Amino acid sequence: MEIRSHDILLVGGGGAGLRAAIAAAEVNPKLSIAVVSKVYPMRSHTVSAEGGAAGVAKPDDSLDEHAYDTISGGDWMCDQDAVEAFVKEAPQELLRLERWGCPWNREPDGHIAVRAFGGMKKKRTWFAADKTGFHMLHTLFQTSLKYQPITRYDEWFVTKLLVDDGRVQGVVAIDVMSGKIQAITAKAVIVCTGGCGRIFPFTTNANIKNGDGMALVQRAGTPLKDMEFLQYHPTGLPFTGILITEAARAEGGYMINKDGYRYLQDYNLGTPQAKPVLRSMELGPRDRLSQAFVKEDQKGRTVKTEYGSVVHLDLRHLGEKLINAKLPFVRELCMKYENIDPVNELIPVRPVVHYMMGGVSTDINGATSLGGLFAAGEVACVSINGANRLGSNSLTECLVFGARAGRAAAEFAVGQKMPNGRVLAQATDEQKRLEQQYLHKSGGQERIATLRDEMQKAVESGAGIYREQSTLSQAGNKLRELQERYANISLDDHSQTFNTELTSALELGYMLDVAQSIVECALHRTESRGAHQRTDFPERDDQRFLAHSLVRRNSDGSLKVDYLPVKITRWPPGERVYGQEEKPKDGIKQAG
Amino acid sequence: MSVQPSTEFHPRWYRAPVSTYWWMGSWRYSLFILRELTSVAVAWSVVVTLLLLRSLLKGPDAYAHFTHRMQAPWMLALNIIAFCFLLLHTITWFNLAPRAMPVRVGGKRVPEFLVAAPNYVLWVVASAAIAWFVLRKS
Amino acid sequence: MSKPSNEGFFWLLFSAGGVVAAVFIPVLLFLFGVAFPLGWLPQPSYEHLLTLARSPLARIFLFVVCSLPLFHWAHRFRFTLYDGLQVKHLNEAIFVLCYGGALVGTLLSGYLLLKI
Amino acid sequence: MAEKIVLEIARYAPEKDEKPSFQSFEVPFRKEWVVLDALNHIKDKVDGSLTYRWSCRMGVCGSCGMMVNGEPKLTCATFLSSYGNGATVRVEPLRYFPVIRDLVTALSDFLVKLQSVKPWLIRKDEPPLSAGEFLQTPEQLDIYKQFSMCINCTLCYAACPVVGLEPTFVGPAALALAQRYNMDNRDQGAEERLGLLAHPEGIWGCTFVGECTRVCPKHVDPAGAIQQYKLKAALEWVKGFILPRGSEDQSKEVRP
Ligand SMILES: Cc1cc2nc3c(=O)[nH]c(=O)nc-3n(C[C@H](O)[C@H](O)[C@H](O)COP(=O)(O)OP(=O)(O)OC[C@H]3O[C@@H](n4cnc5c(N)ncnc54)[C@H](O)[C@@H]3O)c2cc1C
Ligand code: SF4
Ligand code: F3S
Ligand code: FES
Repeated sequence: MEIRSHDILLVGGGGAGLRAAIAAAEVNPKLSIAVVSKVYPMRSHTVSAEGGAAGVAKPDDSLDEHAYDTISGGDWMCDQDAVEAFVKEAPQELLRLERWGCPWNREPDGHIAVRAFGGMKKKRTWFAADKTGFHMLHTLFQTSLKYQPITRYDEWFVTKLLVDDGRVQGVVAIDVMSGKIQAITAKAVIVCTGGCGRIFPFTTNANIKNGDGMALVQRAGTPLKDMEFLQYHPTGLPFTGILITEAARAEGGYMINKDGYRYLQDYNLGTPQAKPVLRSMELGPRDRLSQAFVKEDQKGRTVKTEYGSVVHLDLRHLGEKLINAKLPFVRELCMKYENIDPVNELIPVRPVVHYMMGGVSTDINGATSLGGLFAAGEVACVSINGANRLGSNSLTECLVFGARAGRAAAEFAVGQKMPNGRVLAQATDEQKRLEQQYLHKSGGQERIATLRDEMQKAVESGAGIYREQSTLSQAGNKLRELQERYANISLDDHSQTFNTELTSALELGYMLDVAQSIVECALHRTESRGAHQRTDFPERDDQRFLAHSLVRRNSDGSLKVDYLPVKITRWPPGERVYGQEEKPKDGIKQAG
Repeated sequence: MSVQPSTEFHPRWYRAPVSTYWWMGSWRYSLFILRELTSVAVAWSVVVTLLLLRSLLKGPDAYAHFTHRMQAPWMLALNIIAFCFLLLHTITWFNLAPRAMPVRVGGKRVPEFLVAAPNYVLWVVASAAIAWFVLRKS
Repeated sequence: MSKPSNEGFFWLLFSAGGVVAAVFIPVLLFLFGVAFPLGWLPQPSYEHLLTLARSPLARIFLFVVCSLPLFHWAHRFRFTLYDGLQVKHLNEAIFVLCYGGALVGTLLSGYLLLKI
Repeated sequence: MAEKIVLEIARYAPEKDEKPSFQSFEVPFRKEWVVLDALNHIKDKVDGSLTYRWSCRMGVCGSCGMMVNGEPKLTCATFLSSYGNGATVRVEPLRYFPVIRDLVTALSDFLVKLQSVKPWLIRKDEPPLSAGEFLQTPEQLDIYKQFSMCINCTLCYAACPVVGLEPTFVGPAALALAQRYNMDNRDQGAEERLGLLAHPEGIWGCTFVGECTRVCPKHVDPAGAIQQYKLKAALEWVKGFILPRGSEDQSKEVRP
């Protein structure tokens, strides 16, 4: 087997991966850095982020306020040391992106413009129209092109982390175009593979978001954290699941039920005003808004359609001019995919699976418990998102913790020995496994698509917006059954060249693993917090559960859940209050 | 610049050949070739002008010969076709020019048809002026 | 791929020629090639045209109208031959033919306009 | 009456096929389906070996470009209903690119071209981050914004005959991207890029066919970008001709 070696290896070329690669290259230009990505980096899902990226920018705002919004938004599940580092470095990172050419929207005087976002008390979301992720990713990608030490492995699919001697020493990957299976060794590996929304049937996530990195890391013996916290975004277009960005509400859009009533006022989110009020009504946090939808549906006040119940997002009063200036992509998507024009029609929306708060458990530098293994971006859980991520924090998270992980990995790599021969034996085994289980296998009966559909149905009914013991257990049983049937899958495609059926099969394997972790963690957490709502345990229980869940996979495939206390520095757990009646909190100055 | 690695694993890429008659493949391509061929009509018009000048230089007989030659049916047909091509040139030129030279007023880009419009006005005025000089009785 | 080539020069000539050809040439061909031969308009007399052509402004005008459009033609025709016929190996010959032609035409028009 | 549509899909398996051939699949005709949904239906239910790229299904990742009835299209943004119930629709890989398999084209060459235009912000000075952002008014942003919208879907390459005739032509998207940086008031690399691109395989290769702009799903207008670039390059040439090299004035540099 041919071997390629680098000092640092990135799995993933999205926002987090590219930022980490550049950071490592800047720390130490002598390092050789590899970016391995299953799609060309600019196809990564960061490209579809719309609304913006949060970072304190204006004099009326403060780091503490950003921290407080984040922590209360996360229902006090955030590690506060991580949040403090995050809010402090956020503005610098966004500024650095500006220096690299990102076309941020501007004030008339040429300074950066910011907009409001859900759950944020101040305007602090930097944006590039409503294509922020697109512009960020392309800026990062184009900037990365100027760094000589960065080698790209475009369309290489990682199937295994090579671990020996208590540290990670590289990966095995398939060069999708040629079908060649190869080891790429490295002194440090940073996993930046993004989220796992595709486990669910109705999601904003792209086809490539299958939780690959989470499964790879867990299989390598490292735990995942807080997997029960999964975000539903309140405004997805029915059928396609295409996201209508929160910016639509930040600019003043209303959520109305079938009677044209702004129903959020019934759910403790404040009283309706004509103009948007920060941290209130439509600008409440996503978990609350999605939960309100379910309640509204139960009351029979939603609109029934072919693709399930919907409510309406009303932008008509904003006028064509504002919509074109601030929300052009929203209009484009509505016209293209729903054949409606938001300038004079209501947009049908429903909650849609959007973001994974949990992920690979890392410290504040992206390091995992395994030597040399780092993670950043949506795949990781540094715990700044807690039980519910605030919109526009995650793009910034990719930058801040991508950069941190890149620097930490660069430091780690110096002085490490080159990988040893044992990992090469592992790589050969992996190659044999792939050939026997997939490529050269005959006699299987299960179709990938069938298993995938059944998995998606099981997870949605068991671990949706509201959960309970019985449905979760059912989902768990179903997933175990699916794992067994997975061993019996069959491929139509035995070609080496660009075999996307092979990669789909591997992705299904990853998704099943991650789905099991989600269900297991959700079963164990017998309280309701943020995005995790148990109908059988409706209250938050700080006594027992002010703690992160850590889920490991035993060698027999069973899962084990432990807890790790949440790090509290300055903000003791309080009640989450949205709407105007909020009282000032200790230690926080509430301006305006 | 083209990248064509060849390892044992590298699959054979299929490259479809481009036909010599590619420009007949779609009407848009054909229109493009027609647009490019307007340059022949332009060159021909210059030749006609040069012939006219030569006849003026040589004297009244040569001029009479020139006018006579212009009346030959094949010559007329040729000139009518060339004239059509010239119109195509003018229209495509005026319509495409604003793309190459965007005009901004107050920070906003002026719509292309507004930039093209003055060109048409100029064209009409210039043509009328030339016709007037040529036709006027001195 | 490093030093800027002289294509810019030829492209400027092409563009200038394109403008001149678009604005001035249609009316000329229409009058002398179509309207007069068909008798739609009265053919101007030899003397009238001669005096007209001898005025200094007309000489400059006619020189511009003959020379620049020829370079316009040379540029476009060259690329049409490259693309339409895919005759890459003849690039240099085509180049000489096109610009040579335009140059000869330009010199000829200069000569005629000086002598007239 | 059954609602059906027939897809004639180009298949090419390099291990066994000399060249591509067509295979027909009947799929349900559903008004909310795009061409990509039909392909996914085939892959999931009928033939798992059908090979194509896709990811976002919302017209922004740029992976799913194919020729649909001879036109370069994003298949996730092209509805079956625009061809009508019962129609036959041809789906082929993007034209002028080498085909790896079925509907998948080779992009490595495109990436090399993209990198060759130096598509990053070039600065002569690099003030510290503490100096704050480079200023840029909304009007200055507007000048290049359109050219920054490219999703690298390569539809424009499949539309441009010059790409087919001259495989070394840098091509519309890469040239538009160069112009995107040239026109950004924060950038100081225009001169450097000019040397790279005022070249027969760069801007001078383009004959303004204009098809690139017509097919671009993101309204980038590469044709316009290239012509503007040509004008600039030509004027620079004149300037270089009149002013001896080295004496060019430095005053045009932009300040943050
Ligand atoms: C529609 C939408 C809108 C959003 N809007 C916002 C917003 O406005 N603000 C905000 O802050 N956040 C937003 N988010 C969230 C945010 O975009 C993501 O969390 C973030 O972009 C994730 O970036 P990433 O770098 O972690 O992963 P990605 O960008 O998903 O990149 C993952 C990378 O990993 C690679 N990869 C994965 N598996 C493998 C494998 N097995 N082998 C090799 N490579 C692999 C992929 O090729 C890819 O390059 C939005 C998300 C969605 C879905
Ligand atoms: S310019 Fe347009 S068509 Fe070309 S790659 Fe970019 S987005 Fe696609
Ligand atoms: S189609 Fe091609 S020739 Fe130029 S204008 Fe566009 S690049
Ligand atoms: S799938 Fe992303 S552009 Fe079509």
